[in-house]
Amino acid sequence: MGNPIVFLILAGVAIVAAIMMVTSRNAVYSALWLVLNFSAIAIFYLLLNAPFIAMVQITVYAGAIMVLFLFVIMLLGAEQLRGVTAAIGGERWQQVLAVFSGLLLLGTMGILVFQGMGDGGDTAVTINSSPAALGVRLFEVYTFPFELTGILLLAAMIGVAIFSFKKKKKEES
Amino acid sequence: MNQDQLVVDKIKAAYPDVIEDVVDFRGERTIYVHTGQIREVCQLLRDDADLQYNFLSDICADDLLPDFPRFAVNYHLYSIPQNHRLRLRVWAEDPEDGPETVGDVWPVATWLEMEVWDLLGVRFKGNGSLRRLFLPEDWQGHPLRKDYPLGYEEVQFSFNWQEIDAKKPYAKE
Amino acid sequence: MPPVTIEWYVALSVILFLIGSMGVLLRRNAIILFMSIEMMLNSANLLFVAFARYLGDLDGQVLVFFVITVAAAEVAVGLALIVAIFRTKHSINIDEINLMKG
Amino acid sequence: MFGEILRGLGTTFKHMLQPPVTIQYPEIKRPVRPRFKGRHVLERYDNGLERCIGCALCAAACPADAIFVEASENTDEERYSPGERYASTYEINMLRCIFCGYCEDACPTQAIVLKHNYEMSFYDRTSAIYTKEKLLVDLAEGAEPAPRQVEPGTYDRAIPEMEDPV
Amino acid sequence: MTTSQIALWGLVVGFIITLIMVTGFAYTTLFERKLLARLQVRFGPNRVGYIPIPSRKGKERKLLGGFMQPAADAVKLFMKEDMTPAKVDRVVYFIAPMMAVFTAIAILAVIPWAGKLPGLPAQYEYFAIAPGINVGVLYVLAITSLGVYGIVLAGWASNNKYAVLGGIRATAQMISYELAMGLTILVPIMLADSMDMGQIVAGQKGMWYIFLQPIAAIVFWIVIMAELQRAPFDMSEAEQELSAGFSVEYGSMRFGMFFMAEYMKMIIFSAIFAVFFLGGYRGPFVDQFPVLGLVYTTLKIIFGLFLMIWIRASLPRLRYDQLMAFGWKRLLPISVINFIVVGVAIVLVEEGVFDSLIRSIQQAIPFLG
Amino acid sequence: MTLSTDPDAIQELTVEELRAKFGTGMEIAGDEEYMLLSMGPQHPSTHGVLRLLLELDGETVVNLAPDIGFLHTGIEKTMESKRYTLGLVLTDRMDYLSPMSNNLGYILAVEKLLGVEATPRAQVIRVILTELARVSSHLVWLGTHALDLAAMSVFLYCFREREYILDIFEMVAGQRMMVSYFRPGGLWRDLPEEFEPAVRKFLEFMPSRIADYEALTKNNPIWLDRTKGVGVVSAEQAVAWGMTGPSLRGSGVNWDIRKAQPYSGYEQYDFDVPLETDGDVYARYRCRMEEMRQSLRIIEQGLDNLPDGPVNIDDPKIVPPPRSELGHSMEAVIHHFKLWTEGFDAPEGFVYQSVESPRGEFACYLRGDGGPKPARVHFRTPSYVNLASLPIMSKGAFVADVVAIIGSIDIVLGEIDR
Repeated sequence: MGNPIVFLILAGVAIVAAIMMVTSRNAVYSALWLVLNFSAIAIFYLLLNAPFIAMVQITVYAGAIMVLFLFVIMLLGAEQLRGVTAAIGGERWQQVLAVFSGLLLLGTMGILVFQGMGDGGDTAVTINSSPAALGVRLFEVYTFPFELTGILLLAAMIGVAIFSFKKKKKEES
Repeated sequence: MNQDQLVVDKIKAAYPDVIEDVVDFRGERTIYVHTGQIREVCQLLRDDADLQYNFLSDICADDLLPDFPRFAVNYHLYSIPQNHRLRLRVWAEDPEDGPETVGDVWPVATWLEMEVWDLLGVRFKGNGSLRRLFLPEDWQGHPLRKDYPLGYEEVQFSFNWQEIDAKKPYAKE
Repeated sequence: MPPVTIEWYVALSVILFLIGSMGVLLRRNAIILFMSIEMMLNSANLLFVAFARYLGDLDGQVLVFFVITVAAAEVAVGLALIVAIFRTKHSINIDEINLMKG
Repeated sequence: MFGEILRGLGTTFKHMLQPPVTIQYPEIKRPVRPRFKGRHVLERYDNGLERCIGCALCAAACPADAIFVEASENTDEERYSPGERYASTYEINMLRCIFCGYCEDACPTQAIVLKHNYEMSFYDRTSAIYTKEKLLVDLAEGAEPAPRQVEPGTYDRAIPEMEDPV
Repeated sequence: MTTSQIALWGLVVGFIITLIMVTGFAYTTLFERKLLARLQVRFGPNRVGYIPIPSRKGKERKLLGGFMQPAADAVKLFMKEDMTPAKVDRVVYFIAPMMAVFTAIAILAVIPWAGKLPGLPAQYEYFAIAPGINVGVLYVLAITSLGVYGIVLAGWASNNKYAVLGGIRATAQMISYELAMGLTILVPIMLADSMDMGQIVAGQKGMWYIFLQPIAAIVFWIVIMAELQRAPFDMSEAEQELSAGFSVEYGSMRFGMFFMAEYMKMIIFSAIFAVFFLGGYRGPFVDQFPVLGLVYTTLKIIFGLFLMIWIRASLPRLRYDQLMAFGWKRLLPISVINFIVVGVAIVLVEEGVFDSLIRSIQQAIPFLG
Repeated sequence: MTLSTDPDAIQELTVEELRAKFGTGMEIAGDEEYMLLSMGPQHPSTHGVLRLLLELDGETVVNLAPDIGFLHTGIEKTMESKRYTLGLVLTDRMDYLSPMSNNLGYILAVEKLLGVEATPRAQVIRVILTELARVSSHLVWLGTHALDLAAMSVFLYCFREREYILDIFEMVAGQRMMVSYFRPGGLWRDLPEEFEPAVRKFLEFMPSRIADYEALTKNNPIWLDRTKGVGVVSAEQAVAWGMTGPSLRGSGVNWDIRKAQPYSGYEQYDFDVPLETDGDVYARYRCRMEEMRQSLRIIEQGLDNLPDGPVNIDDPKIVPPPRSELGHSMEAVIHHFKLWTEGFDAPEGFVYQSVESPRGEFACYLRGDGGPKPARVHFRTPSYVNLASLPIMSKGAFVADVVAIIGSIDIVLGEIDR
């Protein structure tokens, strides 16, 4: 499932980018770090023999969603929160809860990983993950969920449209 | 009846004492109007069905320095339906206490009065937007007045080159 | 160097999820908060793809495809909400926009 | 809709086939019209005498005050121009000149004339002062230079017979 | 071939093609300036580097006038002071031009330049940096969608209102036109039944897709112009409105990099258009002499560039909202309908409905190779 | 208002201060949501040194305030210290795109003040040249307007034809732009021989060139999108805000001074005044394009009916004597010297003379005090007044539209600032 050195480098990039994303004061920087994180994950997908998903990841996440984020940040001029509370912090109990649940998750993971470490080896099976195969699977097995996603997208689109229409009406009146 | 006479008659009918003088020169009629009532007269000239001076061509002021009253403001009116030009002239004894603005008769007057104030310093009563238009906002005085000190750029020739060059405010290297 | 096994991916995925959840809990900027959620979704995606490879089954990739679609819809609506809220409240601090009045 | 866009494209394409209209300036110069008002010169008579009589009408007519004339008396021993006086100093400040041609109109002897040279750039401001030496045209072939000694009474008339300019 | 050999091949070929591309970019600027000048009855740059030819009129700078102009431009850009305005966001300000150039170069990987050239490794079907990628088209889409970052970040980092406006415009524009782009790209994909760029070219043997699908070709061309931010869609830099838009605070070679990205993308997208609709490297006798493929690709790229410049010289710019309306209300429906029609038509063809028609067309234009 | 002290000052002003500064009629509403954008004075499409302060909601203009004065040269004041003839050269420099119209307005005012009228030949020549200047000015307008909308080829094609007109001006007056050709009482000199063939040739090729421009603009869908319904100003608004020229006629008010109050014998010419009713950018565009054709008609009629005779009136007190008389007539010499040193005295009184410049009503208010220099000169320049209605036209438009609107009212900053 990939070369360990490549894995470690990419994992390092992904983790550092993730941490920087969460801790950056400037929202634009956050977005950029997240783009880096997504790109690293896209390369993981390539390593995992999922080129189609990798390309979709870059196109949709890096190319559309993050650009949308940047767009909104610039539109609102909301790079940084003004006044009131600090960028990082929140209330005391939130911090405690966050750290506690983080440790819990980390512990679980540690147990899992150390238990399983070494028995599997590279057991991965080579699969035909060409876009065609994926498409066949998508449309033959998952036709109904696919349609459902379509409806979800439609609903989202209508919702967004209503938001923007409301604003216009308010301006007119 | 000719238009020139009609105007005078109409004004006289509405405001008997407002006309101070009527002068014809080179085929142009000038009606000297009492300073305090210029706005009413303008309103009448614009609204009267037989006159319809709907177009304010220009406002300009004269500085007749040795004479008194020192300032005169000309309103060049034009009636598009009647195809007739007319000049109203009012005296302004004190430039700070000038005629009333005609900005609500012809909106463009606000803009034209701004120029008059900027260059000649005749303040129009009720015009709230009198500001420095052509000149820097910290400019002192009103340059089109006759008592405004004139400068003169001494022309350089070979005999006085050195002398003038020494006085020039060249940028320091 | 031991070969890369599925556990490595599980570990990476958990760490990313963790960082994302930290971001959600700790940050006050609605947009960054939102981005953290996206990252949590992504860590799940990574796991899906890894297991798809591990099990030799395409279903994992199909699911990722769905997740990405849903995420796109979610982002569109969410950002529209943020913009709408910003226009009335002039803030994207979640502590300041928690009131139910407009 | 597409038809109109294609028409526009066709128009530009048509122009691509036409020869360029720009002039490759330093190599090829556009000929100026006869009335062109370019750099001034101070003319001479055919016999080499200066036309300028130092009347300073040009300086009076100049809207930009760019001309400075200082007149001195001619003598028959040292004659520069016909008539009583000549310009001992004649300077034009080219930084101020607007090339309106009023000086040429005002000159009663057609001494100052705006000729066709328009390449007058200079590097420093002092070169913009055109002195009489710079302005005065070169002597014609075989003409005597001024000043010169002449018989008294030969050149009394300051203003010559002239033709109307075209 | 092992993985490392593939990587080495990619590196070497990629390096060479990138070098060619950088030179090509420089000469594209010259081509644009010259052609624009000729369309506007001017000469264009003809001072730097010319061969004086004596003619009847005297010295005329006729031959190769200005062929060293790109070098002069480059020298000028490099010699200029590399300044950073005071209140910019320095990191992002530095990254933005790099992002722009990176995305421009990255697309090069999957473009097929020629057929099976002599000396090509045995398993490569065509000449490209990374041939045989089964998601080649998706790769193009993915990298294209990253292209907007250069502009957006430049706009934001410059701390200039014009730049921000340019950046915001670019974002909205790119996102909107990517939809239509994706939908139109599906047409050649469906026709060729593959996402591999080489397969798409191979599928056009005997029939370029532009003749099968002129609507898709036109829509795709318009979308390309929008993606490239070329006139009449150059919203983000809109000289007359935003002075220079996103690049207003950039100077020297940093500006040059944006310039480079734009012109390289022009070349690349011309190539992509050729691949999708003009038969890529295909042309007469290309099967016998694969080297001809390079020539055909070049010719088709030049044709694309010519079209872009010609359009730029002729059309006014759209307004921002009209551009968005055009993308969403015209191009998107057209491409959706077209895409559905093509889908239905392909099924019908597979059923054998149009066989005779296609054969007669193929006979009518055999020269397309 | 020009900010002389600190270039950053405008950024630091509070909204209240801005409102105070930009006053009524063009006030900045001042909401924190809006973005203040300073456009110009160095901006590619503000046609010189106009500065606009825009208040934007996204890209929509909420408010707009023009800021002028960057090119103020004090021409009105300078002219008070110049003799009537010498002041003429300053009028060239106001509307530098059609100096002939400015010259004509000023010269007609001087002649009116003096109570003289030019000879028939001079009048016809004046009309021909003024109309040529109108065409050349409209060519610059079309070129820059098209360039504002990024149709860049039109710009260069227009300038090619303008070059031809400027060449005619050089042929006539010796200068391409600052012509100063009209003089009190007539003209500088009579027309040269090659004038008529050159103009005839121009009349011949110009219609096809106008067709070329229209091929690139008139029905182009993008052009229509950009111009139709943009910057609409109704007839009432246009009159109330003092708009003149093609900008006024685009709103459907039929007022052309050449028709309404003819000067220089315009009543003898047969031409139409193009009229559009939409009042948008496109209507103004149509008006000007048609005006070019009408100008060509006027020029042709002028050439056909060019009377013979002197170009200057026979009054040695106003017009310098011909050069050929100087050599033998002492009287001529005296007049010549007197005119060029002292000028002529104009009577006491004031006149107001309007002419139809390419941009609208150009008028000159001239007050003489009996001496050789005017006591007061005032120019009513069309660009200055037309600019006043820019805020009402631009409200609700996009930034890109503002550029189109500025182009459509065809302002010349030299004329606005004077």
